[in-house]
Amino acid sequence: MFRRVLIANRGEIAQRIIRACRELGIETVAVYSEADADALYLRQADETICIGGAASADSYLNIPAIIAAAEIADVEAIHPGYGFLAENAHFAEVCRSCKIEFIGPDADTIAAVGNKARAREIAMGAKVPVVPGSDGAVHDESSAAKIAQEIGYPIMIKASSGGGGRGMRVASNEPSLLTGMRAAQAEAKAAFGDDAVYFEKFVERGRHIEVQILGDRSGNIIHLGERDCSVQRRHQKLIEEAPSPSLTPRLRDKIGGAAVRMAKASNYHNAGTVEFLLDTEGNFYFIEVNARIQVEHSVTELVTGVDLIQEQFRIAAGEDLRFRQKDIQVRGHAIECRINAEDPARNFQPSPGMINAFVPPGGPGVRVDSHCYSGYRIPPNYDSMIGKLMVHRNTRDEAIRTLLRALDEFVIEGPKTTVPLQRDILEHSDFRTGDHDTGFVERYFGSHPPAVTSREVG
Amino acid sequence: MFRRVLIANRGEIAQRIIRACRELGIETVAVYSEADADALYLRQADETICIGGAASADSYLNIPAIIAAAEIADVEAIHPGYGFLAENAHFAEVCRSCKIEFIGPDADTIAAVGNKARAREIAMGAKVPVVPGSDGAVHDESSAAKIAQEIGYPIMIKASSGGGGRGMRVASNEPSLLTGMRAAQAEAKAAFGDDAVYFEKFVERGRHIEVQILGDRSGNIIHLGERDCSVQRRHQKLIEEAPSPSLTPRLRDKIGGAAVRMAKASNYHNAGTVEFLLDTEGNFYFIEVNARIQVEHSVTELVTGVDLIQEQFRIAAGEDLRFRQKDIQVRGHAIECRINAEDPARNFQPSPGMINAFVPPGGPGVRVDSHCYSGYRIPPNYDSMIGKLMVHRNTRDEAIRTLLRALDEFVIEGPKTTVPLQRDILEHSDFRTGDHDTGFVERYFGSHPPAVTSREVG
Amino acid sequence: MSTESTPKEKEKATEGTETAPEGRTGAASPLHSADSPGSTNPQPAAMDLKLIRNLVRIMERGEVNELEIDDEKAGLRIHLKRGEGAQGSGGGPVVVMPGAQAPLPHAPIDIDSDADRESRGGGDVDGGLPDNVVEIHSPMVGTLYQASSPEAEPFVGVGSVLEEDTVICIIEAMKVMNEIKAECTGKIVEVLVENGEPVEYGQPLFLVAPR
Amino acid sequence: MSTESTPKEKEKATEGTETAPEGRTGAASPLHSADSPGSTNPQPAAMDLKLIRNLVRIMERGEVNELEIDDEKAGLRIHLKRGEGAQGSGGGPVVVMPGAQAPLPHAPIDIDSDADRESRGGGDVDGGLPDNVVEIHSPMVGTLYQASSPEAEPFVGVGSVLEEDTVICIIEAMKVMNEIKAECTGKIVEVLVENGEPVEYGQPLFLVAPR
Repeated sequence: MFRRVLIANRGEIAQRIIRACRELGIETVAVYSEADADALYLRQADETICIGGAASADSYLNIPAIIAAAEIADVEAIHPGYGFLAENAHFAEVCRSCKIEFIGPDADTIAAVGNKARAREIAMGAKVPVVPGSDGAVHDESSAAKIAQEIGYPIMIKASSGGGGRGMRVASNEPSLLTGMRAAQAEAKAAFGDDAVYFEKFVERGRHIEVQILGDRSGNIIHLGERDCSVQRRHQKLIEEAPSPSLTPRLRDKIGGAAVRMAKASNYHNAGTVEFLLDTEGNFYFIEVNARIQVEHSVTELVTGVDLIQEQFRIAAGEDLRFRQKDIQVRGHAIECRINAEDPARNFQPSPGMINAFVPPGGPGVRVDSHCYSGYRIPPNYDSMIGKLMVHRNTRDEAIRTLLRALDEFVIEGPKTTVPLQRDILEHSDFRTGDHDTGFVERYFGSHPPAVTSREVG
Repeated sequence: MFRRVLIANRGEIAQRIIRACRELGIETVAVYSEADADALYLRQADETICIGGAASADSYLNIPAIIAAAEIADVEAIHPGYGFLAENAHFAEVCRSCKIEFIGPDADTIAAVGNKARAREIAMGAKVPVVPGSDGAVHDESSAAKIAQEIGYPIMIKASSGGGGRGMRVASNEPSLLTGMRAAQAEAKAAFGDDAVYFEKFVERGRHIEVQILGDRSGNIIHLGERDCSVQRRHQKLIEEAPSPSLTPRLRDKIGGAAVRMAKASNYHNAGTVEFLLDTEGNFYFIEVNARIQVEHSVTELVTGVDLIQEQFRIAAGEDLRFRQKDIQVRGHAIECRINAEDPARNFQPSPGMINAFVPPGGPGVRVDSHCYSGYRIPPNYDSMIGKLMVHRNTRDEAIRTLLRALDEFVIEGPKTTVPLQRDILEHSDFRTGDHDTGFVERYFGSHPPAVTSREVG
Repeated sequence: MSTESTPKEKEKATEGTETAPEGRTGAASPLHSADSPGSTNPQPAAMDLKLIRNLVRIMERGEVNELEIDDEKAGLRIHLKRGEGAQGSGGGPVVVMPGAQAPLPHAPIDIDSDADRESRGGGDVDGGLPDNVVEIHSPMVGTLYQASSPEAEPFVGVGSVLEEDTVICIIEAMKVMNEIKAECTGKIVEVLVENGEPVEYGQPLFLVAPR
Repeated sequence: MSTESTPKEKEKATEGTETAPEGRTGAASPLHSADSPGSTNPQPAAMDLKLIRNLVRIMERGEVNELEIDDEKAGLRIHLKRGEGAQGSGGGPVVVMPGAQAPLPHAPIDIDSDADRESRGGGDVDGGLPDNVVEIHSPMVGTLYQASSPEAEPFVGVGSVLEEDTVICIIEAMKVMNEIKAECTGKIVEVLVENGEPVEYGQPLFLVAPR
């Protein structure tokens, strides 16, 4: 096992990694920007090094500064957390060229799964279902109808050079396909100077299901069940749970197996997530691989009893997996609320600044991962998540009840937070029955219309 | 289920009960003394009623005030928590005469198990082993040796009218028996005006093992495994864990069965604890029944997944147990540290007053039950426990590691606390190996000699 | 459990504290009023429900029919209306509470106890006591009666002159009727409680101008 | 990572900041000094270990052999002794820390970064800057060299006169040697770092009396 590692991140996940290291007996070197100099979690590190100014580019995204810190602190490995450099293949490469272990998959794997087209190819090669679509761009209207027929309506028309929702249309039959195609082509031409469009099946009322996987360097790969992250606003997850209320045991095995095949085909090791879109008929489609630990990893920890961050270190240190697939048992139900310093009433605008009072809930079934405390000043430079409130109970209904009382207990005085919104979501009948999809939040709680697709969900 | 209940307690356990009620959908009426008017947990109650001044006798022990509050608030039941009126048979009687359900066993049961001689009789009748001893007082020296021989050395000589360690001697052979008996008789005569003494087996290096039981009104009784509370200072528990590191599965079943027999023989219903002393040869002896929920109930919650406070309400409302013995599975290992506002360096003198900063630990495996927060003033009127820090991990070793890192994270600025002592205890090799007994704390950490016996452990 | 007014209350009706209207006798004890009816989405948090209950109680007691609070600091707007006509306790208040926010832990937790404490301490609070007026507090929890029997006259009322041993009310606790004495001298300027009302320890019962 | 002195330091040895003694070159980087050896029971908490490490580092740098701190406010007593004779880094400090206590979350967390911040802000701190003296801070993380090669003379030393573009040191980061320029004018009054020392972003390197 490593003697000493550097944590190239901040906030909640930096604290989470320090906790894992302390329990494993690994010394920690925490790097920080000037904006985070007061953060309480830095006290738990064995060493702290200021690496730059508040702007992420000057500090947490500053590869030379982080590597220099790793070198002068003489660490054996770097944990990138999530965000920042976590899925930066170049950074992983630099680490290894400096003989510092990068806690994550190989740079090649990161690069391969980070490329959408390449990832789709790998998935198809591994017999992992992908969203059905046209084989490249569709040019003439005569073949369009035939292709659409093969894929099956409704059809999503997308600009080949597109992004941000522009050049997108949904068509539910042939007349609207042709109209939509012309409109999309015109819009794409105007926006991107390229009128090429392609077709994809539009998954209606899709659910976001992701599978946690762990793989070692010997090629053993297991999955730790799924998480349901269908409660999203603009592709930002708000609530995550495990297990998913919409999977049968058979479907669970099937989707878990697909995730393992995808990971194997990507030569994956360490912790990762394979994301799927699940339609109302129980079909699932590969979306993407997240080649890192995720914010919501903790709900999997709660239901499986596996400490994923500790396992990341064990794997990176060359140990074989300590579990086989049959050792992984999902027990009870876990739900996580992301507590963000945002004002849901004002289009979720960030609400940084001084937290005058911060009293986290406690008691049975409650886990709080947060780097905040009374008197902490949320810097305006980074993302607005100030903590994760999680519950673990025997049943989904009990978990919801515990989560509601925990949200009611949570005192956060100063910034506006997502707590009242989370409460409303948990009390919504669609959430209660588990009958919600990725459009749920925007449908009932958003001031903005639901996004046209969930393909780009991160 | 009850619609509305009153909580006749304060602090951590009042908050714990409010949490259970909120999750069950029961309305809560919290009574409070003037000293607790600012307590944050009162906000979570549906109604609060001030019942008197700071002194316990004027408020939390003031039966007329509590009953009057229950009547004007029109509650259906009263939860007494632990301490205060929890094992007061008269209070239980008054509640029932006022047609208010008392959350606990019947007054008769409370009275019976609360009487040491009566409880010992019940235990013997139920074939539950008690500490071997003389059949009443031993008067002449000639029979003394014979009786001692039957019981087996070492022998504890105790004054029949004794208490507080006076008139107590330990004898390891016949000569010291006779010397000790004379000395004890003289001491007892001087102290209590009665020179009668009796013999009891002296249990060396005994461990405090207690079994959690649950019984319904239909007579179904189960146990939820044991807790090991051998880390004590002057009969005050400091650290509790489940399961005990010193029980084999066979012994666990045996001691659990004894606890269930004891509860059945006492006509017990609701939650309770049967306490035993375990010697180094695997013999266990009944000490007493605690006819209430205990501080350390939560470690059992962690390893069994059963919410004991919620079950108390279900049982009191007349529901049958939802579990059979075979449904109770102990998973992983849980340890609790009692965080007291006391100064271990100054003979554990209470350290009340303002908490300038209170940042509880969080993260995987950690549960904190505390009513405190930054800016809370600990009133000097009540006991010094300000919270319970608990961990639940797959193994005892992992639990200790998590607990150590959680203790290191815990920021409590203002009062002195037991946190540094708990840390030292957890790092002691005897605790690490599980080779500690009830004399452990005083042997290594006490400024005072270990108590002569552990019989009165509460 | 207090009559202190909350910030910026605009009481649109006249006050009347003398006797309880007949129609309200059978109503549930204010101490256990049910969840605030008619609350709109987003739901106010539990602590806000408590505030609402207390406000409704103050309105009931004062026969206030409409109340608006706009507390900018707390980000809190409340608008309550009580039933038109003669239904007594039947009217449903309307609650609008956007952006409701948890109060500071250092700040008063309980609108009741806080008001009590502040007024007891003689602090210059909003709606605080006039000079030269003292409060008589309840020495116990129980149900307060203003007269020795339903038919009898109240022991005291506004204008009554008190001696130390003047009986001012009876508080019933556990079926025992406890005569409460003034323990001060002066003249009653306001009766803060109603006949049959539950009172808690330390709750102000009467305002007295000392002699 | 600072040379600011901690409260009530009694430095019983003379200072010497010019060059590192030969015997210390092979020692572990101060940034990753291992757990404080010889700590007695009760064990200081982890955050105190860090304080100790930093103190030891300050002592190492200044060749201080003994240090006592008695911070009554923090309930902290520390006594450190470094190895007698010429062993360099071999001496084990003695730590006595009864009643060690967690610092306030509002209070500075990191002895290093705090000292940096305070001195950067020009605040009047304990051991703060004399009037008319400014600090030159490190613009990056890395290893500082005072000369262009092990044989060469240091770029600058006490008394050196600086122009804006005077090279004052080299900081190596990721095998790249970065020449650091003064970016101010004046005369060096103190060198705060040693040759080969790791420095963090914002760490004070030199004290300069501006022209």
